[in-house]
Amino acid sequence: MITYLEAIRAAQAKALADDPRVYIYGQDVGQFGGAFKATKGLAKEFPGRVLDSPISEDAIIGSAIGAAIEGMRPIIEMQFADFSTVGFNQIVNQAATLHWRTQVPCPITIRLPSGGTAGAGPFHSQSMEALYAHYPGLIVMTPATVEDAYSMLLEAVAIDDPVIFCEHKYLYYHLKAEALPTEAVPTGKARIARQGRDATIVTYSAMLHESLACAEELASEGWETEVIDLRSIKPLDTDTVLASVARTGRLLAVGEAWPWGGVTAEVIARVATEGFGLLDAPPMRLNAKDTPVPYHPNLWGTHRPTAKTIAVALRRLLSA
Amino acid sequence: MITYLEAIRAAQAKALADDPRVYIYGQDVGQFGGAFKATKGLAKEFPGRVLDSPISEDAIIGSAIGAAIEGMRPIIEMQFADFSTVGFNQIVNQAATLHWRTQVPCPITIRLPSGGTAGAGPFHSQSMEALYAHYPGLIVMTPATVEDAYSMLLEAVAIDDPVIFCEHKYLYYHLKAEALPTEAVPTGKARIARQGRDATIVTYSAMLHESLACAEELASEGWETEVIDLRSIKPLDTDTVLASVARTGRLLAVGEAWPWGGVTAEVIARVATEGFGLLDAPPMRLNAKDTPVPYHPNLWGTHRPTAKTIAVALRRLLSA
Amino acid sequence: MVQAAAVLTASADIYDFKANFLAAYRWMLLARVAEEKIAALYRGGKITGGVFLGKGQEALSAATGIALRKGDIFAPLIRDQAGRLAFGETLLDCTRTYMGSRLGPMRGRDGNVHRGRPREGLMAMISHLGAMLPVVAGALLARRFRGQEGAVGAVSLGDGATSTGAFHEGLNLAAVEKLPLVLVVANNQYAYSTPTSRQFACEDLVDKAIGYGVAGHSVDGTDLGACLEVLHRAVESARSGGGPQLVVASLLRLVGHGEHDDAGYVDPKLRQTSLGADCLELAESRLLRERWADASELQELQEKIQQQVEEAVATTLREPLPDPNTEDWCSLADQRLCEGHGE
Amino acid sequence: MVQAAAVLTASADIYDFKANFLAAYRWMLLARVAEEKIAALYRGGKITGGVFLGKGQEALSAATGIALRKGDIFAPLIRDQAGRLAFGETLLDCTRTYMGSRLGPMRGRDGNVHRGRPREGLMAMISHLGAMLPVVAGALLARRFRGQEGAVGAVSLGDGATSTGAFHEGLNLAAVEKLPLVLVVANNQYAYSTPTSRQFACEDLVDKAIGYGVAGHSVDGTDLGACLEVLHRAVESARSGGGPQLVVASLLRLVGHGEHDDAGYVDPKLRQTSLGADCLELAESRLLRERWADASELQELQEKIQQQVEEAVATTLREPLPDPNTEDWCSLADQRLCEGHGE
Ligand SMILES: Cc1ncc(C[n+]2csc(CCOP(=O)(O)OP(=O)(O)O)c2C)c(N)n1
Ligand SMILES: Cc1ncc(C[n+]2csc(CCOP(=O)(O)OP(=O)(O)O)c2C)c(N)n1
Ligand SMILES: [Mg+2]
Ligand SMILES: [Mg+2]
Repeated sequence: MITYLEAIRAAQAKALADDPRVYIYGQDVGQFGGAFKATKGLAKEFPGRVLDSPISEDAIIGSAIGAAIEGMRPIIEMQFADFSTVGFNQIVNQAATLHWRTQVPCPITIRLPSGGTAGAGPFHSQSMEALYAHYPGLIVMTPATVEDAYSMLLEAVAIDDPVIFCEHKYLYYHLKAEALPTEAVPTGKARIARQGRDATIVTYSAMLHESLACAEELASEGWETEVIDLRSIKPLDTDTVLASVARTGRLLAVGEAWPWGGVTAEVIARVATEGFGLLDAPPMRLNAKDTPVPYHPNLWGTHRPTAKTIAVALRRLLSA
Repeated sequence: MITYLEAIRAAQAKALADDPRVYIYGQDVGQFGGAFKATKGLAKEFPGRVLDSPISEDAIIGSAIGAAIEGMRPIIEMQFADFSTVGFNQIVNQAATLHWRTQVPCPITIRLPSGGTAGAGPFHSQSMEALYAHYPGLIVMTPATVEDAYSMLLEAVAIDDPVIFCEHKYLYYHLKAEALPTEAVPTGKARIARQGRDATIVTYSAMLHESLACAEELASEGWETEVIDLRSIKPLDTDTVLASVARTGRLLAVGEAWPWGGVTAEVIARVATEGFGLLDAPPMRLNAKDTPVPYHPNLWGTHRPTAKTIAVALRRLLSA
Repeated sequence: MVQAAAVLTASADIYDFKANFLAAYRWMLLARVAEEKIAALYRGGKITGGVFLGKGQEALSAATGIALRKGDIFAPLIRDQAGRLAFGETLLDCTRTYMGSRLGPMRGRDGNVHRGRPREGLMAMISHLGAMLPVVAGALLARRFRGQEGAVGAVSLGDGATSTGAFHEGLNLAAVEKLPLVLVVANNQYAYSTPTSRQFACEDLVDKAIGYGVAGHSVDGTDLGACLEVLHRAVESARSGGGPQLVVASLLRLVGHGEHDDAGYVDPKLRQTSLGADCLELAESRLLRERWADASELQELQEKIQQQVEEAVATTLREPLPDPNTEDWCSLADQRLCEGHGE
Repeated sequence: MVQAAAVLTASADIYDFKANFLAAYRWMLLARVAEEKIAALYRGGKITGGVFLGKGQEALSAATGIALRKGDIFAPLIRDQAGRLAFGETLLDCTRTYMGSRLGPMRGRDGNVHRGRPREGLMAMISHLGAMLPVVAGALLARRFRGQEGAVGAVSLGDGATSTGAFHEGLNLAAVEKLPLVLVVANNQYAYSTPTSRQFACEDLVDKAIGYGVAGHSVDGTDLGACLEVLHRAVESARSGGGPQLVVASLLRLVGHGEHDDAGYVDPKLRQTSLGADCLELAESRLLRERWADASELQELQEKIQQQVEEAVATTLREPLPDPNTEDWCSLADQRLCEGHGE
């Protein structure tokens, strides 16, 4: 069995082995192997190519951009997604605009350990995918499975554009697979994680598993829910979503991030504008509450969507 | 006649005069009066309360938060909205979470000279309202008129929460009014800028005027378009939008920012989820293109929506 | 840049050194005992989330808290249990925040070291390193606006945090405004696993002072006496208009970065140097050597403190946890402006 | 920290000082004439957006460009017309970017000083001050990864930009990695309207060097000879493994912040000091004094350069402007991944 976290480590090991242009840079990623051990052993295995950085997110990302200009393919680890706010300017104004302005590609991968875990609190739990998706020039990946964690990270390194790789900390240890995948769905294609005819849940990352659990529960009552894993939220595979809604006529978008302008808003806006006629009922969305992510599990459990709250929404949708 | 820019200056003068807790801090805001002269003469009129800052957006905003904790009501000028990315962390993680975490209010106003003007290019043209609206704990104002520039800025200073005040540079000189308003619509309430029965355009800031021009043009063909000025995008006055769509059955959301997760996505998501039955046709949205804001007027004119392109969309909506 | 040693006697008459030393020792011991209890609760699964301890840094932290007075401002960091107590934070604020009590200052919304009472001058750190420095600068600016001179603001940072842009912008702003700010850098030789050789290239962090035009002080962070002297002097020169003061203390953290971490990366040789000394043991032996206390008194103190800690924990354990149903789920102070669409 | 004067002779034999002086003078003159033309076009409404000139800073800028060689990296800022030319940027890249020619390096997508050819070592600045410093550091890191030692990266900044977190994080990172980076700070006493007294509190910006563990150099930015010496030495010590070099030049900008600005805020007394001298005039009189050129040669040069500038502008004016219909409107290098929903 291999975990989501091990898959991320394995992908980085393969990227380093396959491509001399790849290096890893970030806080404590070297000998220590990273705060989550996502780079464990890599500094030893690839001497001089896995470097500890100072606590300087702006410079970490700025330097990766400079290295990319020179033809390298850096993988940057932010210790937590939440700290990428400090490197925000380099990401959205330097990395995201480089190719458009100068025709020089910016193949950097920025790994963001994202999402909530029990007791992590307001500054170690954030889901920042929507922020980065709003800016032109960035690819935003949100893998929900061990297989995608591996193959999408490899693809992130191969892509000639800056990729924001939102890996979910909750899945690091919880999620296991038999083996690493040998082939992969290309970036930009969503995956139908579960087929169904009665309603479509569109989601991504950790919420995929809450959604699947919810679909399972309602299946016992005879409801067949289709669950779509977006995989990457930019590009966002509108076609697959529309095709599913065409089959089910009902849409529930679920995300762990904040509501305003999040993935669920974009998904519903696209379906409403491009597939209005396909909807047999008002689309619905479910997100985290519009407050910082609370520290205590009692609050955190209510702050983000769960299989239970998704089921409540889905029942409303099905009876609409 | 008083311009949008003069209204912003007048509001700051009044805030300084009325409330000793108010001070202004930012680059070149002192004796020089600011890059756009929005604080012209205020340093002289209010000695010691209008201070030039170093080029340190993180510290500028961080210091404002500290002063707010001590009971002050700082007005911060970013020289351009685009540079607020450097102070992003203090805004979204410190200012936005302070009250929720500690019960101490954070009454700071951050003025963001926003939006595109001819020849300003990728880093002096950005519309960042959606970024800030995504984070819990912030109020985001987007005044579109001289009256609102004045009264909303005064309200921003009075509100006990951090306010991101997106003032549009294109309106600074173009927009004029007879006099400053004596009363104001409260924050959180949208305004029906033009009444109509055939379709609803929901917009804000500079795009209000493009939308009104478009409505005027189509009026000559007998189409009556209702145009809603959101005024603040967070809170966003969903009720007023829904009430209008209930009358017209048709919705076009227009914004100058990038499409993914922008104001238009949020507006359409809200109407689709909460007012689905009110729609007689698929809602539409129109935004800037998903690239950085181009420098040359030839490109810039096509990058953002204009009365012409809005009219094209509106005609499609009306014939749908 | 003044060396601590040079002034041990020089300023010993300014205030009652012995009394301060004794008081500081008590706070250090209380912090040490409290943190050991917190660690035990963590291992017992009674605490969710991270636990970050200040073992080995109590002398510097306590000296910082003691050098400040009521009305001053303090922005502690993750290794400041001792300084928090010395500044006036109650033990209950600590246990309640770690255990998520609804009655704590953070009400279960934030946890562990992310606590404070900003209106009482105790800033509640956000995680982003360096970010509290400009906040304290701004608070001091506010005091100046209101003509309330005489207050000092102290900010704790680690060696790693000196690499942040926030450190630079904040210290520079404080220097330009000549604010009464004392920046206390605990150079414990590592930032999480990262040694200072990967963090900065200057000979000594205190060399940064001149580049900001602020005063610099170096001190042995394992020596409580030296810490008391240097912090006292730094705080008083800030208070008397000397502008920002950069204090750099050398020491080692004697625990992991957090309780999840075994600190296996720390060079064993370093532990053998004077940096690896336990400031609490050193303080205790000095107390005995100077006959400021005898063994039985210390024994008594130890027991009193043990009891105090047990009581705080027991109290906290009886208290209500946060309840999602009574939460307002609103981020704003002005509740009229809250909206809940799409949740 | 070494004073320029001290070495004028010392290193004069390392290279042909006279030849360099003459070459630099030509670039300075070309930059001055070109910028005057750009300013005229701006006043004539032929340029949309801002125009930012380097008048008074040509000596420092040219010296930076000349000290670099092919294969080096240069991140110029808004006052570096002379340095860009000396580094190898063509005059057409300038005129085309200012006038938005589709044939220019930025193709009308970005304008004025926001131009470059990164793959040729000339970085295209973004507006955010300080942001190019870590980028150059990373580019040098890449050279090291590929075993391409011997290249130097130079970064231009102003006094105001030293207050940015990016400056701090970038210089610190370069110092930790001991990169061959030369940071050239043009202290022209103002950041837009803000005097240095509101920007920093250190006596001299070069005092920052020690705090980063890098070499520091001061130079009179109005003296071309001194600039050539100091930049040559800084670049060569970086090239030979000396790690980052901080060069701080004192001067005044002799124009507004941009052409929209009359610089009324500049202290007239300051203009009377040696800081207010025109580096181009000083260089010219030295040329004549040293008999490295005579009046008629300079006259001839002036005319040739005038003509060169007129030709570049004339060529550019004949070129196509960007066409929205032929634009791909895609931000990505990998066009397959572009999407256009909601536009
Ligand atoms: C901006 C930012 N980046 C990364 C982190 C993650 N982080 C938390 S503590 C830490 C190490 C801090 O080291 P130091 O400043 O020396 O303090 P110490 O832990 O040694 O007391 C890091 C990298 C953070 N909190 N903030
Ligand atoms: C991060 C950031 N904040 C603000 C600005 C706006 N701005 C552009 S130039 C300038 C002044 C720069 O002064 P200095 O660094 O001394 O360079 P100089 O113009 O004097 O050559 C400012 C504030 C910016 N470009 N970037
Ligand atoms: Mg440390
Ligand atoms: Mg300057």
